[in-house]
Amino acid sequence: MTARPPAAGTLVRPYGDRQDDGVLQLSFVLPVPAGERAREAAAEVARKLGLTQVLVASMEAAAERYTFFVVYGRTEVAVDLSTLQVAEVVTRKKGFDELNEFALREVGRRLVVLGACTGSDAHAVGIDAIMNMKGFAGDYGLERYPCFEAVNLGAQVENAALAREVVERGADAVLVSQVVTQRDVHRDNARRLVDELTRLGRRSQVILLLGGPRIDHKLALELGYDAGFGPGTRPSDVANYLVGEVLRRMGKELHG
Amino acid sequence: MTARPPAAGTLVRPYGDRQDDGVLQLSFVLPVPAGERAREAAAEVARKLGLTQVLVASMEAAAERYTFFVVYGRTEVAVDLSTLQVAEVVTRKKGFDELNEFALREVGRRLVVLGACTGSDAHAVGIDAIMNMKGFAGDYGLERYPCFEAVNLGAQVENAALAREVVERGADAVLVSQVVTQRDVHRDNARRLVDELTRLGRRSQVILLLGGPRIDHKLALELGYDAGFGPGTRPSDVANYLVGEVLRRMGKELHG
Amino acid sequence: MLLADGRHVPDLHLDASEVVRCRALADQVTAPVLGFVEGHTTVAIERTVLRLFGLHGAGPRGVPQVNLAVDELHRRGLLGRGAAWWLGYVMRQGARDPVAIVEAIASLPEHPAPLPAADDRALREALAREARAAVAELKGRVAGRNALKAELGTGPRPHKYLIVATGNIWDDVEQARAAAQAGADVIAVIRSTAQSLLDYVPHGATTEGFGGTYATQENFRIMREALDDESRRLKRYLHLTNYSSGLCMPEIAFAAAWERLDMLLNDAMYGILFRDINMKRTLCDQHFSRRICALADILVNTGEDNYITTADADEAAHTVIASQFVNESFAHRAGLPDRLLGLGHSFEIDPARPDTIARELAQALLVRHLFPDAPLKYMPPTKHKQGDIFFSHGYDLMADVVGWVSGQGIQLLGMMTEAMHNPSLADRYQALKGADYVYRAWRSMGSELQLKPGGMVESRAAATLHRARQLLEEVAADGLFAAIGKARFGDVARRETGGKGLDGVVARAPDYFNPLLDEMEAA
Amino acid sequence: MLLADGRHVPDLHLDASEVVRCRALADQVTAPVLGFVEGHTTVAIERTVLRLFGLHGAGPRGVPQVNLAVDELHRRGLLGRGAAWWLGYVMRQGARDPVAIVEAIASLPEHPAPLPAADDRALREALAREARAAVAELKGRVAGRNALKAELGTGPRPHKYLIVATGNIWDDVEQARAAAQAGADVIAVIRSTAQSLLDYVPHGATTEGFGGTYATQENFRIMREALDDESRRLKRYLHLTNYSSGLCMPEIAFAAAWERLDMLLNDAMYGILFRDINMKRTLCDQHFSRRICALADILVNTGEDNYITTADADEAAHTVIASQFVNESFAHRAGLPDRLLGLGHSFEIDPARPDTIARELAQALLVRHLFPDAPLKYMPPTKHKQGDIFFSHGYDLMADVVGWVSGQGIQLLGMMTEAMHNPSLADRYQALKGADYVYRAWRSMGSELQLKPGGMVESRAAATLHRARQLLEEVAADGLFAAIGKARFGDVARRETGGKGLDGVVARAPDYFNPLLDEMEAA
Ligand code: B12
Ligand code: B12
Ligand SMILES: Cc1ncc(COP(=O)(O)O)c(C=O)c1O
Ligand SMILES: Cc1ncc(COP(=O)(O)O)c(C=O)c1O
Repeated sequence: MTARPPAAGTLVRPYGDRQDDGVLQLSFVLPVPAGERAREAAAEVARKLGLTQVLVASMEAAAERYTFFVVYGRTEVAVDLSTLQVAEVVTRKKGFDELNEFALREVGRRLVVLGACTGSDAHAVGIDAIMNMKGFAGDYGLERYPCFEAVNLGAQVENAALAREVVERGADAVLVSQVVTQRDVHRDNARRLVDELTRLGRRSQVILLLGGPRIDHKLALELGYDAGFGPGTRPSDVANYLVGEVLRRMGKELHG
Repeated sequence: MTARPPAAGTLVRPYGDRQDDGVLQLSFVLPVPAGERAREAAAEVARKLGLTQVLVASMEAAAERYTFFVVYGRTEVAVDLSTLQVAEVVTRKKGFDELNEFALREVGRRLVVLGACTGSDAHAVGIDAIMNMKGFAGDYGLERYPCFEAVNLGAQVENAALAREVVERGADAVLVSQVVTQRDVHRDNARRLVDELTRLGRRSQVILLLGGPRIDHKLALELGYDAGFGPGTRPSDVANYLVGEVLRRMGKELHG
Repeated sequence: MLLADGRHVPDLHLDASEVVRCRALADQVTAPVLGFVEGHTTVAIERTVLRLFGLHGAGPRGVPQVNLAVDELHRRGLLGRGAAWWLGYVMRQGARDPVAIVEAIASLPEHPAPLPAADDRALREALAREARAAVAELKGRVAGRNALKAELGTGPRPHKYLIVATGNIWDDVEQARAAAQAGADVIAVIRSTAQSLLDYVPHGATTEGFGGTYATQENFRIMREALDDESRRLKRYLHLTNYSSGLCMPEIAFAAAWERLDMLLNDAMYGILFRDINMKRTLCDQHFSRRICALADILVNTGEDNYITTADADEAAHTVIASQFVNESFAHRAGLPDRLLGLGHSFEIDPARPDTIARELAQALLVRHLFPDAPLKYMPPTKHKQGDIFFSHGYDLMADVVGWVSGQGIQLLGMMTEAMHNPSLADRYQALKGADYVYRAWRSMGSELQLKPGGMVESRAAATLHRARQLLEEVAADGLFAAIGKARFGDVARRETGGKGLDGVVARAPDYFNPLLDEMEAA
Repeated sequence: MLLADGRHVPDLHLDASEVVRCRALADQVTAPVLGFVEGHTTVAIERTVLRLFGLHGAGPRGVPQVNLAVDELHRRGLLGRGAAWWLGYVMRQGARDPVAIVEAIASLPEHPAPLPAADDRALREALAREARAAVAELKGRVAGRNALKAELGTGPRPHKYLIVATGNIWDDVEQARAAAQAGADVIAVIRSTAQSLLDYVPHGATTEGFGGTYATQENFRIMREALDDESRRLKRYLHLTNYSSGLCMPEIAFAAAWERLDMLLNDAMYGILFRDINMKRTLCDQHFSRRICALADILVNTGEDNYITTADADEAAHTVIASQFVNESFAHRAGLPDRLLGLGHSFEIDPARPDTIARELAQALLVRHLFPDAPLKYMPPTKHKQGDIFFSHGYDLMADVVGWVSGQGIQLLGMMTEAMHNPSLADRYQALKGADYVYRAWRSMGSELQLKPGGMVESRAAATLHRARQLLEEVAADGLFAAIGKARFGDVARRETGGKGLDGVVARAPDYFNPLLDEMEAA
């Protein structure tokens, strides 16, 4: 992970086989039958995207009225790394025993953590990977941590019901998983929990985490969560974040 | 092939799974180490190309300082099919026997056709496929046509030498193959033959064909040739074109 | 091993006695369940019966008439006699058209007056006659489909199965035609997210689904019509499939039968495990729905592939096999012949591990050898798919290789964008082109390759079979309900009294009347 | 079949007598050629000898000193005595540094005065001593390389061979490091288009090549230095290879030896067939260059894969085998042991045809069985690659499967953009990731799979071997020169007196002197 922010004015451009050659590969379908006109239309799409040296590498009749293209071209586009807004969840981590000991000592009690995959989303594997004993990729799940009282509510959990559980169990943190994202169903659904908790006057007392394969920290913040976790997250990432954040809110520090 | 030109104002846009959704797939490398900043830079490249709903589907460390990305996004770009300049070589064809008979009768002699892969280009397979007896994909090569006196000069033929052969043999047509295109070596090389023939005062008496996997009709015209042939060309395409063009120049027609 | 379609696959040497034992155990597992099923009905079954009698419409706010009627009966505790009986009852009272019938049922008193025995007999006879006529019509439609299939012929095995899932039936049609033009043999229209949890079947043509398109009778009709047309144009019969699992399993099966679908996702346990539907409910519904499939010559696809999207494919390989024996037994009990048994399995072992081809091949060949006359539905990798579409595409092609060499009957083609979004047109095109290349390139390898006797593949297959038998012993001893309670399948535990839809299960009264069931049981 | 590196590959049952006969025939083919070779030298060989004595620089307009010197000798008809002799001659006249030597040679009269016998003997002894010292230094450098290799170890077999071809040595270095970081074992720097037709080796670091980077000694040095560094960082020895075929075969081999390259593209017939270099010229040059490779422990890669980019891979399969026997025989005659014989072959059968895997496997296993101790260089598909990179990637992976299962030693990884441009960084990354997946997934399949006795694979292999023998019979009868004249290899016909470079072939005079050759022949 990029530790230090890059120097101002550090421009990067796509790299094909030379610095700054700007090479990009595209593929797409056009709803036209294959032929010379279709090929030219594909090249024109690429040119309209600002590409030069456009090569229509492949034109294939994907169906009678649809044509699949592979196109290469070069772009002038450059990105100044120093100007990018990168919200990154800190990843310096303590080991399992160390973290548990430290948390129990500094917090003085077990943290109550609820997990659920909410709304109509039935994809439990991701939240299970984070919560369940077994964990993920050889990394124990939160249930195994002595410093957490972790409860996995499973999938298809209604937001209202989840908000009630938060109150009843006095949860310190809630882990929400969202996997189905078609037509942005995850956005609406994720916001709904924030609304419910706000309505119950609980939002500020609880750490809200959002996770899933198409979630990132930035999106989570945008939807009113405290942090977001994407594909390949390990339970220990989450455990470290949680303990750190609780301590932070107590005015303490995880890495002293 | 698109027979009729499309109606004016026929806009097409990339099709993912709905008409006009504008879905595009991109892949490229950025010369930065993988990490959240790199991911954001990739998304920014896509946004700068005008894409919306940008999804960085994959970020992979291709090397310590290079990261490979797969990105999906949507473009607003649309192409008006009716405005495209499509130069297409006519493809209505006669059968082998019919063409030979017709050509011999109407022209009254065998046409002299030279073929070569020119300059430093050593890729003979393409020109062989068009010229040699055996042909390509079950389609006989020009050597087999009674109406042609076809001579394949092979690969790495110097342009000056080729121009001399044209004069000596009184060629009706020259078939030039160009396969290596790195740094546009094919363009310079293809133009050189035109210059040589012009210098010898022969350009207008001979039909010049350019072919190769990255050649199209448009490019051939641009480089001063009479027609261009791309990947998958069959000898019979070329044979029909040649006879048709000779007749045209004689004021006759292939398809009466 | 020589398959019925003429292909050869490498021989696996299995312990035949273990196979026999597995089948016996599976029958032991399903017998008590069948006992339960035969004593009960469900709101979904009863709705299906009413549909047979023409209650197709929807009332105000789109609620189907069959739901209005069955809910009224259920509220009054009348369902145990069978909705058909009450249909006859209100019809005798003069209700004729669907609207009037629903109204009449809604106006029934808590304790309707009983019918004299002769009237009861006449009622039953009249409805039985009508049911027979409706079933005959249904069979006529199915015969029409089969005639078209015979006329045009189908693509070679494995049939390439492609998914459309735009949410909009008209877009689905467009994509299905495109897929067919590119070589698809089977079009599967995926349902909208969580439709399986709806206790009714939506009505009419729909254009707004999430992650799929609602399964409605009208959508079925529209798609089948388009595919009939496309089949004729392409001179190759195109199969259509959809999903029946869920709270409306029998109703969807009936709609599918009527609209001449060719296959259905129809698993005895999927709803329980993956949709948290009550087990009693699902087990009753699956039986009835499968009888419909048997009647309408619909090939059922089971969902064992799902187990290994939740559980680890390596460790849970034997649960797939055990479940297939159970599904087979249930299917036989519902009258389905082997040729309609598209048992599901898949290529899902984590590609980060070594020797995955040996293990996938062991599993695929094991299933092939255990169920020699079943067409088998083979699924591509999904769980370990990556956003890196190039890797993902190559990974799919390896599944195509294993599927081909092991002689699968129906092969779902993997989508390189599986980890991102519902398939797009480009994804399907690439999948078809890739699979065609693989089948062509590996054409004779099924007969050419042999496995080292006692080698990795054979021993893995033997071990998996052995563990499947052990699991079946346990399930047979504990009973299926208890076994599911212990998360024996797909790593998911469900309680007998938990899940959705238990309140829709009703004990059949001694005078229970279901003329559709009678017809099907007589067949 | 158990390979030396511990891998197993499926057994092929071949007719052993046919194999023995092929080897005997190949020796019959090469014997007369060796006769010719031993009676001749070439300008390139003589330039190489001068390089051994330190003539490394370039004169005005970049012409290498060795070219200036040898051309002068050749013009005067003096080359038959060997350039080394004339070097000694002008040095005895006082020329010391390279510039002076070249000038002195250029100033030689048409008929230089002969030397007294004692002086002649002294001259030869002095130069032999110097040659021995230079060869010792060379061997020291090679030993250093081998020590590093032993210290760090190499990646497992097959070694993944990746190409860089930017045209600019500094970009090549960047890409080579990136490829190594992604898992490459061998970096091949491709030469600029048509360098093989240059009758001199360009000088210094270069940044302007077409479709590749000029092969120069300085470029070799730069790249090997970078790879040494990267090897240490990655704790895995990275191999470097380049191309020696062409008009400067021995010179490039010498530069490569000096700069510690690990492999070289070095084929006995490639230049003749694919670059239209005169056959006498190439056959002399290849022998001398291979002696250098033997001296410097350089693995040679032959170019039979090229045959089936021109001829049809299906029909010409036997020409590959026949040529390999010829290449093997030539290599043995030049002192190369089997472990340095990277015979080339490839996966090139048109993927539009059926059963390509059976035939590719037959070919790959045949080569594996015929040359059990040779590392073998297996090439991916190139000719039938498509602009459709998704298809192209999957097609490459099938080559990876066949390469793996058939136990190849060095595997070139296919590039999905093969039909378009020189490989980019992304292409190499995907190729490596895909190959790693294939090797992992198919790990034990080489030992697990067996071929049906007398099945498609075995019969195809037997038929190919048989046709190779028939071809060798014909070539042995006609002689190699005549056989090439009849387009027996790669569908290309060349005349004995045609092609480039024939005027650089010179009969050795009776007093021919070549201390480098003496050293190598003594080894
Ligand atoms: C397994 C699976 C299923 C299983 C689910 C079983 C189960 N019990 O979970 C079954 C077969 C039931 C299923 C059904 C459906 N699925 Co599904 N499914 C998948 C699949 C193959 C794998 C998902 C998975 O388990 N990944 C493995 C886990 C470990 O990864 P993960 O979820 O990313 O979790 C990691 C991180 O994201 C993170 N994380 C996740 N959540 C959280 C939460 C917190 C707080 C934190 C900190 C971290 C975190 O940590 C985890 C470990 O690193 C994906 C395709 C794919 N390969 O991604 C499709 C996929 C997700 N499914 C999809 C769809 C559409 C469906 C259906 C709607 C299809 C249908 N119409 O029938 C149904 C209905 C599901 C529903 N109602 O939600 C689509 C979603 C498309 C989209 N973008 O909206 C996908 C992408 C497939 C596709 N290409 O179409 N599915
Ligand atoms: C075979 C091959 C070779 C063989 C050539 C053997 C021979 N005798 O021809 C060998 C191994 C010798 C070779 C060498 C090199 N090659 Co090469 N080679 C290829 C390869 C694999 C196939 C080309 C081929 O034969 N295609 C089959 C024929 C039938 O197709 P075609 O040429 O497109 O021809 C058809 C049409 O285009 C058309 N056509 C072609 N010409 C003409 C002419 C006319 C008048 C008409 C009407 C039609 C027509 O009709 C044909 C039939 O349909 C391609 C990669 C690929 N898959 O495309 C690389 C490729 C062309 N080679 C390449 C390179 C760089 C080289 C080298 C320079 C590498 C090096 N540095 O050593 C060398 C040097 C060659 C040189 N000096 O020119 C690059 C070119 C990159 C670029 N865009 O510039 C490619 C694309 C590979 C790559 N990705 O790097 N190569
Ligand atoms: C047997 C079976 N039924 C149903 C489904 C999908 O049903 P739902 O609509 O509940 O997502 C699947 C999913 O793959 C399945 O395998
Ligand atoms: C044996 C051999 N030598 C040389 C080359 C390339 O040489 P050139 O520089 O002539 O293109 C090849 C090409 O693949 C080859 O196989």
